[in-house]
Amino acid sequence: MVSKVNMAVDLGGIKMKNPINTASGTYGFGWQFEGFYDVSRLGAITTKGCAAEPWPGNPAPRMAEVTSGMMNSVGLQNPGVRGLVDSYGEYLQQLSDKGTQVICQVAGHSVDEYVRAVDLFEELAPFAAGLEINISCPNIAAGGCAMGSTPEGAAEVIRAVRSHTKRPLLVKMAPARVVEVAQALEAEGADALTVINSISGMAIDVDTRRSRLSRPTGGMSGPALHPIAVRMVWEVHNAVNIPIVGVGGVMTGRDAAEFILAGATSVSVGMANLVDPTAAPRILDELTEWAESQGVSDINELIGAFEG
Amino acid sequence: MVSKVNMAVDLGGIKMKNPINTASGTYGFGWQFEGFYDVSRLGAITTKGCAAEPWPGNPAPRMAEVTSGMMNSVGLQNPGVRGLVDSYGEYLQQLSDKGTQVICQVAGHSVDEYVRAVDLFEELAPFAAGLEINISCPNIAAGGCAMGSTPEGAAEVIRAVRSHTKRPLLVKMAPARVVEVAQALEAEGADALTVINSISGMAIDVDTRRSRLSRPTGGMSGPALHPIAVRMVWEVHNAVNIPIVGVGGVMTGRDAAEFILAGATSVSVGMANLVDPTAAPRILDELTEWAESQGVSDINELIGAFEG
Amino acid sequence: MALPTPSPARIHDFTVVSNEPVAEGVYRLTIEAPRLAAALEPGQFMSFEVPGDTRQLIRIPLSYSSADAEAGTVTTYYAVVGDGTRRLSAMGAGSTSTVLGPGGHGWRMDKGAKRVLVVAGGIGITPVIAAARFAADNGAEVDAVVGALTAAKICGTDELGPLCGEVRLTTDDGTAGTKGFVTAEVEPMLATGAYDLVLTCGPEPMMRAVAAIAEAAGVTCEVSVERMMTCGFGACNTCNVETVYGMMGACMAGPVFDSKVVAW
Amino acid sequence: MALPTPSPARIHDFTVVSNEPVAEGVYRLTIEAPRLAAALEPGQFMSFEVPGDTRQLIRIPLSYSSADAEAGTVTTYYAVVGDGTRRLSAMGAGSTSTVLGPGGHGWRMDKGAKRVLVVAGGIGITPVIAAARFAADNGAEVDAVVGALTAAKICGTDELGPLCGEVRLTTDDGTAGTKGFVTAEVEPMLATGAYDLVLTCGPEPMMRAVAAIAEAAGVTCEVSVERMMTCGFGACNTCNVETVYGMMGACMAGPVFDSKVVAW
Ligand SMILES: Cc1cc2nc3c(=O)[nH]c(=O)nc-3n(C[C@H](O)[C@H](O)[C@H](O)COP(=O)(O)OP(=O)(O)OC[C@H]3O[C@@H](n4cnc5c(N)ncnc54)[C@H](O)[C@@H]3O)c2cc1C
Ligand SMILES: Cc1cc2nc3c(=O)[nH]c(=O)nc-3n(C[C@H](O)[C@H](O)[C@H](O)COP(=O)(O)OP(=O)(O)OC[C@H]3O[C@@H](n4cnc5c(N)ncnc54)[C@H](O)[C@@H]3O)c2cc1C
Ligand SMILES: Cc1cc2nc3c(=O)[nH]c(=O)nc-3n(C[C@H](O)[C@H](O)[C@H](O)COP(=O)(O)O)c2cc1C
Ligand SMILES: Cc1cc2nc3c(=O)[nH]c(=O)nc-3n(C[C@H](O)[C@H](O)[C@H](O)COP(=O)(O)O)c2cc1C
Ligand code: FES
Ligand code: FES
Repeated sequence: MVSKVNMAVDLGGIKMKNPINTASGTYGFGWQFEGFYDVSRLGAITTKGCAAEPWPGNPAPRMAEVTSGMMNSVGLQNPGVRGLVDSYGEYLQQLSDKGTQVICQVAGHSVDEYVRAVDLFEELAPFAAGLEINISCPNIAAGGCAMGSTPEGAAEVIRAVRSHTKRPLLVKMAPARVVEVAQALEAEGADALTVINSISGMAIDVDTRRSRLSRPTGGMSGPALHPIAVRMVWEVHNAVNIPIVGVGGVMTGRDAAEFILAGATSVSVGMANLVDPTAAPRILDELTEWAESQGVSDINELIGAFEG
Repeated sequence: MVSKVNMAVDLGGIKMKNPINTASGTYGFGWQFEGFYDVSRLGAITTKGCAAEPWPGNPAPRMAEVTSGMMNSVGLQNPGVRGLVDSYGEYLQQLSDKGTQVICQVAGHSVDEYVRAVDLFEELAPFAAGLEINISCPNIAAGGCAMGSTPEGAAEVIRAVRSHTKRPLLVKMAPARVVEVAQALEAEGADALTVINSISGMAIDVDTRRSRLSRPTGGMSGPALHPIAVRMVWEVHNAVNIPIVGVGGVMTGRDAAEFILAGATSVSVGMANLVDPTAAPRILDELTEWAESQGVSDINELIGAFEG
Repeated sequence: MALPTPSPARIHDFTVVSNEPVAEGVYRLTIEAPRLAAALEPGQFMSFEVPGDTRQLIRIPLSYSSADAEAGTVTTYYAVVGDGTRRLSAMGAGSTSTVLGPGGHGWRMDKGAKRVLVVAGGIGITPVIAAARFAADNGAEVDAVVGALTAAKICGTDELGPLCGEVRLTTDDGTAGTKGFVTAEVEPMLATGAYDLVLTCGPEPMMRAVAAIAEAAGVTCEVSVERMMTCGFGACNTCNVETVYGMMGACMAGPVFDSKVVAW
Repeated sequence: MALPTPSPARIHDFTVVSNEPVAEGVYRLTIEAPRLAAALEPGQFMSFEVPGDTRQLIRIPLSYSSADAEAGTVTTYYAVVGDGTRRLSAMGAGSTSTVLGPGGHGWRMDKGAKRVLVVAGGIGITPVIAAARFAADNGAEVDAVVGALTAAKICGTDELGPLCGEVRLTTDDGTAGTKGFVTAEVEPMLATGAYDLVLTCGPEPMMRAVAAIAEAAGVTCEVSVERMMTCGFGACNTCNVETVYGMMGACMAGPVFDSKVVAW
């Protein structure tokens, strides 16, 4: 499908052929979707958060279905940067060669761990078009949300990693104090902000009085949180000048369009990938159709074009 | 229905015959539901937030339906304390005489306005079993969320009103920084905390590029946010010793039971009242049935009985 | 000091009697719901629980054109404009659900009115049919102006016709009746001085224009306004109408208002 | 360094051929989905999109008992345990939806196995039937132990019986077969030394007990584990199984594992 509208966007130095990206943790390392469609149709993919060393993640059960969404407590199970590169590096390099940008997410429990993981990506992952620092996982005890929910904590991490990479640096933000945190991150030199990670929630089995996950809380994803995520993107867009990746409950091209209008340069598909493995390219087609319907020649004209 | 389980609870000095309460703004002033059932079945009702003077609220449209929920931008339209008492005081007194506690919500744009409204309730509303200070409305420019989202702002309001009433003082909390804010409120002498108000969200009509409400953002309610609200109740329960009213997306007795297990003493029914006007007594029956199924003789044994 | 009066709305089970397309994008729905049929007054509305999408919780408010207390049936015309009305249009004869009603305050209608002009724009025809019948039943002579985008979208005139002396059509594209807006007919008709009451429902700009003509002619005009409704019985304040008396709820004080009360 | 291999899962349309209760709370479902039927291997699973509640987005993973590549049909037994399976049970013949599959890694099964014992607990019977057929097709002699809470809940033995030499039943309440758990039969059967492979599916404590007996008897045991699955094709890491090699995904490395690999 050749579109009449230019769909290419620049995400803080990452040149995407279209705005569709994938939410970390809902897209594995990309290859999992090759059986369903040609992943190189997408503008970018964002890989599962990886740390300097492999992490086992949390015990089962790690998923509970909730109204119009789900909760997960995966806890950033990952093969470590070396594991990622060894097992999937070749695939990711090929994907990158086909013009789909590979954004590698970086996990850590402490500032030092983030730095070590970034150093490893620098050393081992030439295919990474950018690094996304995850300071907002609701499912790990140290690091994650605990650091990313205050401007000070968030700034500390990015200050430390910034000097270790020249690649575009994205930050995955928690759904908390987004304006203050975004401004702090911009000040520390973040190139783009990914808004938002899943929202911490709780699902209790009232018969057993226990959590439906192996931990008391989990991260909520899905269409239930879409209006909240759109609002946060708009607030961040009004507060900073760096580009934004909108994430949260995108099931259709119209959901994606809301993010674009609210100020997102790129939109990530998350939970939708898991319930409909062909969601991402469908959403791309729908978004393109919408852009065409808006009478513009370039999707960039629509970024932040919300009229109040 | 006489229950085998004692359902009476003490909400910071407000003696409720059962835990079911109604969320401010979704229950008018109670009388609106008399055509559907005998309102005096409920443990308490919480009336629409009222200010010292009447407020007109925001322009139309004030409602947009979203996935498994709704957004509103009513903006605390209210008849003022005097209007409430003049028009509905007799009804509310009768309801109180029948044993259903009347909690009056208090709105304001500034500390001074909250104080004036509290003074008016003191003077005019003998039927009020308690006052709920709303420092979390997402739909007004001054006051509301703006004050209630930081521990300092929240504390300032409660410090000011506390000395103006001896009645039980509840505070309606915003879904932001709940642990810090709750601790600040407890320190200022709040008797109970209502957790949570609607979550600010955005719904954009992507054809017109405009908000589906008359304002850019609105407050999201409904089952979509239930897991988030339960988590926040649990966090607050772990952080303070004063009782909690759980609010957010309660559609069934099992939803209410989650709040009880997470630490709520009372549970308010909100949006459910609007889509099924008979929801509140149904939820009471279902909650009672659940309590019976749990083999306890007193619902108080189940408050905070979440086992992790 | 009296106790406030709750809405007469109750939850009723209903069964679809018929649900058929009658114009482009418009369906006529007849339901069986005896107690509702007996309780509805012209200009009131009812709110449908439409099954099929559990994510969508809010009922769909619709006016009605006729209620037959004896047969226990209620008829409405509705436009398919979104997912809820699309799902409603898929409910075949025999399907069941619940409907909340009656809601709101109907046509007040001066019982002394002798000649009534009813004016409908688009799907606003629904409560206008009920208004025409109400006026005719009160012994008034009724004429009508019915406007639509295009001929294919005109509906309800078969039900309206017998209640009226004259029914004039207007379409924006001239495919039926006078080309133009309803005002093209309303203006000369009111200029004759023959009418003592105007009852109208349609898009807000249309109603505003009709009301202005009526007011200029010194004729009382009632308008049925539409707002996003959540509860439909006065509990939520989402259906606000700005009036000269301040904010009022469309679901309790309205949906019908005297045009002079509405602060357009 | 090779490229990683994606799951063979694809989205298939299916039509319900039959969907009938066969025991207390248990249904047997046969669907027509030719490409899926041709692709499934014993022990693999498929994930159903069950219509009727748009709030519930996640597919329902089910094993299968038989797949007929010629007829293009797949059969499964499922227990109605919650809202999703309740809605599935309401899908009548002719209903359509989509199913994602095949998923995961099935029974590895040593092709040299001569005498195979299959052990099913409750609804674990589904993949066990497929296992028995697989073993029989490979020329092995197969015996079975089938356990259930009570006689009324036993299902699938009509399909399993013809594949086996002997089928022993156990019920917790003694209403059919031996009173007690499957282990009451498995233990003496394995003690004979006659079996060289055990294939089992059921509640995790049961599988753990069977595996322990098999391991003590020096017999290889494969277990089909259940986890909360979201995607079913390796993208989300929600279906983790702790193994001696670290965390593995039940939907790609499993659901069938060698019992010695699982870190119970
Ligand atoms: C008192 C009253 C009487 C009405 N009578 C009729 C009638 O007789 N015939 C008819 O065709 N339509 C009538 N409407 C409008 C009808 O309610 C909407 O067209 C319908 O709700 C659209 O639902 P949807 O899900 O198909 O559309 P959506 O896609 O949900 O929305 C499309 C548009 O419909 C309107 N709408 C949606 N939800 C509501 C709601 N809860 N309350 C009010 N408006 C809403 C809005 O304008 C919205 O932009 C009436 C509305 C009111 C308030
Ligand atoms: C590989 C695999 C094969 C299975 N094969 C069968 C089978 O052949 N027959 C059969 O009856 N059941 C089988 N199950 C279990 C079946 O998936 C659940 O019973 C079903 O999902 C319940 O859905 P529900 O909506 O009715 O119940 P809910 O009320 O949603 O949940 C009830 C219970 O079902 C289980 N469950 C719910 N959702 C999932 C999910 N997404 N993934 C896994 N488990 C879930 C959980 O234990 C949960 O507590 C299998 C599960 C897996 C993982
Ligand atoms: C199973 C699962 C795993 C996730 N893992 C990660 C992760 O590793 N890193 C991260 O930043 N976000 C993770 N997320 C959050 C998503 O990237 C996304 O921010 C969130 O799900 C909201 O988007 P959605 O509603 O479209 O899914 C995960 C989400 C899910 C459902
Ligand atoms: C139409 C509407 C009006 C509301 N007005 C108020 C209000 O005046 N004061 C307040 O504290 N909360 C107000 N709320 C929020 C509710 O009290 C409640 O906190 C929120 O809706 C979440 O609960 P729910 O999901 O059960 O509706 C309002 C909510 C709705 C839907
Ligand atoms: S729709 Fe709720 S008050 Fe009118
Ligand atoms: S269910 Fe998603 S990885 Fe197994």
